Amino acid sequence: MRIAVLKFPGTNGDYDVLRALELAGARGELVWYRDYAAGKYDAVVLAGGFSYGDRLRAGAIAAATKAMDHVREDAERGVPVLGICNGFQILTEAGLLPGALIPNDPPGFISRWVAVRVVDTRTPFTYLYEEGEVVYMPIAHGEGRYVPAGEYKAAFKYVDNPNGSYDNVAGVYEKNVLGLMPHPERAVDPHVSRRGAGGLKLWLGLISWLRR
Amino acid sequence: MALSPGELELIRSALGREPTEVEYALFRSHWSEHCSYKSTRMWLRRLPSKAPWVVRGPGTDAPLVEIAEGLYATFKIESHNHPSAVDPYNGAATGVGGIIRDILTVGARPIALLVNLHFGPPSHPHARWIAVNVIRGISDYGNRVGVPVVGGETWFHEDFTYTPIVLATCVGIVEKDGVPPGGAEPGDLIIVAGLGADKSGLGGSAFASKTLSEEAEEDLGAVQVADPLMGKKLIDLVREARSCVKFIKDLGGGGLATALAELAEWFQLGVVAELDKIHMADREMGPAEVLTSETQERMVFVTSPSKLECLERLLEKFEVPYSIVGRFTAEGRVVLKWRGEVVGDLPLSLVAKAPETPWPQEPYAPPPLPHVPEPPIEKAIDAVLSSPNVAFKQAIYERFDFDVGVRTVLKPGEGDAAVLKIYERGNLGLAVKGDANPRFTYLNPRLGAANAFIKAYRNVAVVGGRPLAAVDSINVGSPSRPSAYWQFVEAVEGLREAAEALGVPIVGGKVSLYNEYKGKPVAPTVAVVVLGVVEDVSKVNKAVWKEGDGVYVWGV
Amino acid sequence: MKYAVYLNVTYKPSIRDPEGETISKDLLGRLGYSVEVRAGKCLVLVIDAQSPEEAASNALKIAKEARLGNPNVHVVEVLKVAPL
Amino acid sequence: MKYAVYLNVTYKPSIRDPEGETISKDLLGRLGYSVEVRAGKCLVLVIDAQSPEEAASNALKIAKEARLGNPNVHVVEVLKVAPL
Ligand SMILES: Nc1ncnc2c1ncn2[C@@H]1O[C@H](COP(=O)(O)OP(=O)(O)O)[C@@H](O)[C@H]1O
Repeated sequence: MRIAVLKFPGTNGDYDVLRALELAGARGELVWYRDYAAGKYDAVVLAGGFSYGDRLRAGAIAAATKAMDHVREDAERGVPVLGICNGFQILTEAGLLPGALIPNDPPGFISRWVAVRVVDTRTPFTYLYEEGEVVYMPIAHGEGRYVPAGEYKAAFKYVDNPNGSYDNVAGVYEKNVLGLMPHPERAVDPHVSRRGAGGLKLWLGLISWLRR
Repeated sequence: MALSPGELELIRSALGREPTEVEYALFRSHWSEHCSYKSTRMWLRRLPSKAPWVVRGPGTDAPLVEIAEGLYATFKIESHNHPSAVDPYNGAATGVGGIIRDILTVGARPIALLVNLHFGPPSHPHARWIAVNVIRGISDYGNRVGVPVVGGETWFHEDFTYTPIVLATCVGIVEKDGVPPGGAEPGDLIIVAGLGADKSGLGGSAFASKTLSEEAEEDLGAVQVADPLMGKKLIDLVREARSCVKFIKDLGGGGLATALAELAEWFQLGVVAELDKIHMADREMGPAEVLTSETQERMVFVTSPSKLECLERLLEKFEVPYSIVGRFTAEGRVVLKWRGEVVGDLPLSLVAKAPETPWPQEPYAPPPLPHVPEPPIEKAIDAVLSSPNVAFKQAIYERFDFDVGVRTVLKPGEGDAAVLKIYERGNLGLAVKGDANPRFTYLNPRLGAANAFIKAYRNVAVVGGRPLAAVDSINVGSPSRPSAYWQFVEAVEGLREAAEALGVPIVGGKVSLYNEYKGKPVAPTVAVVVLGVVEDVSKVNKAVWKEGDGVYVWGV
Repeated sequence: MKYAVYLNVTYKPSIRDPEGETISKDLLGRLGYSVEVRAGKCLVLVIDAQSPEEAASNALKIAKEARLGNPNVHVVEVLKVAPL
Repeated sequence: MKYAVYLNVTYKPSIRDPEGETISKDLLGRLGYSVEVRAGKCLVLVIDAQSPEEAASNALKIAKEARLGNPNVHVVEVLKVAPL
């Protein structure tokens, strides 16, 4: 089982994802964006952070790299793809997920633990949750306001909308590709998490999905 | 700021000739107050800095404190007051970047930032403009490089309306064998990596050794645009570079001039530098400018020729521009070349340190305490709780990603100090907090400084931390002002007394002088950051209460 | 010839602009001004072309190909073309 | 009459612009373009005035008073004035 954790210049959640995977019982592989090749990995995580310093706009420059062509190829083959925070922004910019993430309303970066409802459990990442289950995860972003463009399928919704997202959307998916703004990798270690390890079932889900 | 006549005379007589233009630039930069601590180091020497767990004390880019078998913590504080007055956004951001790079020099992973912010009253438009942009600068930089801002302190006082005090502290951890080993030899290479040198920083350190008057358009040279993307690449690079380098240095105040001088002094070796080899963003630069450019987001690596390839591979992977600028020699001289020609040649002994310059001191009697009315208790509670100095700081710390790294056990607002989990060692933790109270240090610099120390110590202790070490930041007016110099000396004395009484060594610090606006010095501000170890983070005290809990008051 | 083409990358009018609103309300409003504000990003591209019109249309072509705006939410407009 | 005054708040030419550099190198460069880019903020202020000139000068006055740019590092320039 090979889980790639994709790193661009400016990615900063890479080691956090590796640690979450470890706590959930798996080993991830840190892959520098120029080394990513389609067909090698069973799953790929686009970690959070600020690829290319969020210049132009969050995710836009990373989305135009060759690495994302490879991720697209893998995604079409059914490889589970997860984008967290900046990873989600990259997936929408690259067209792997519909819609866009634009600056928060009210404006400004916001760092806060929030309640998130799991609204769809038919993904490789959410199927261990109960439908409607509320979990706590932190958000830390300046451009997380979801704006749909046509059809979309929400997987997570905020209980209290922190950023002006359309219909409280916190995460969307398309088949085997999921993106979300909250940080499930930061809600695994019990000493650091608030109100339970809300992200743990996502990682356990992915791992058991790959093992099935 | 020019060299003093005495300093010039000293240089002339040691060389037996006039210094060249490039040599002059080196002295001007490296002997500036900011780099040489010439007015302060004789006093700072008095601070206790030793303890069995202090592996490396003050005097280098960053100290090392053993927190567990084979694991070190490092932390350091930086002031960016002048840049933040002129360009609050970039001034604060580059301050954060600079303190992170100090931590990188010992091969450490930066795991936390703390900020001590002192602004004018929020009702004043200029003070608010500074505050909003300083906070945005810290947020944009810290968040982008992925180092959580886990705590701090914010203070409002009219003295800081035009001249804020902006302090950033970075904490890092490093395994014993991750520290670059040192041991440079003749023939080893000196590599500069990061942004191309430009003129944007020229005179920065000299600028920090000057007072502010009006918004000075001509001081622009000292303002730098922050580049957190490059800052982040350097963090990633250092994380993998340990086996390829012997030594790492920050290129900070004083630029290459200070870096070369310090390298030569540290290893007691000569240095030959080819200044035209350095990569430049600005082609129009001469040797003196290259030598003293303070372009941020650069670091110096020392490596042996046999490990060069290993380092170059990483520099290329992370897309960090670099140049091989010089090498160590067995002759005890600092030799500077430009396009093959020697433009400077100085004996090591002369470069090392600026002569110390103590200034006259004069105590001042603080004004009598204002009469404090005794309002009805309900009103008093309102007045205290609505004071910006006491009010909730959520609006500030929510701008900072305090969870990245997944170590923050006690987050801002949850306790008196931040607690970080050192998961490399199970449930081990670090507790950190920085405190200052300019009002106290104004009324009595000595007791005020001691109080800041003791408050930070208490904050670490009450969450369950055992204090191990402290760093301090002293911010006063021009040293040529006897009352300001006296404040500085008294503050050092207060810190010494507190450190000795508490048994907590001071392993580093920063002095910022010339904090004045239109000839009026700001209230002297002494911040102390205390770092302690928490044996088991699952037992940390959180500020969480429930109905029925008792309230107890301890102490005098 | 070289031209500086000034592009404005801004949100479609249908999308609320909280940054502009905040500047209008918190910054200008506090000073007593009642001024509507919209915020966008200005990108200046230096383009080699025969005429200002050609420079503008080349800049827009590049903007489209490189997605300087996200077509889902942005409009990209030329504000000014200046010979260099 | 109402005018939309387009302001560009950008770093002075002598100051580095890391955002423009990244867009030029990592985005346009990758697509094969060699185009210099400078990035700034475009603020559109809706101003009541008698003439476009008056609108522009009022907008600049407001920008200065509200410090929409930091005079130490930014220039604020009018790119366009359009009647509404
Ligand atoms: N500028 C700041 N940045 C981050 N956290 C801050 C800042 N100012 C205050 N805090 C946090 O807010 C909380 C309260 O701080 P403070 O008012 O200094 O408390 P105390 O006076 O009890 O030490 C602490 O968790 C502190 O770390």
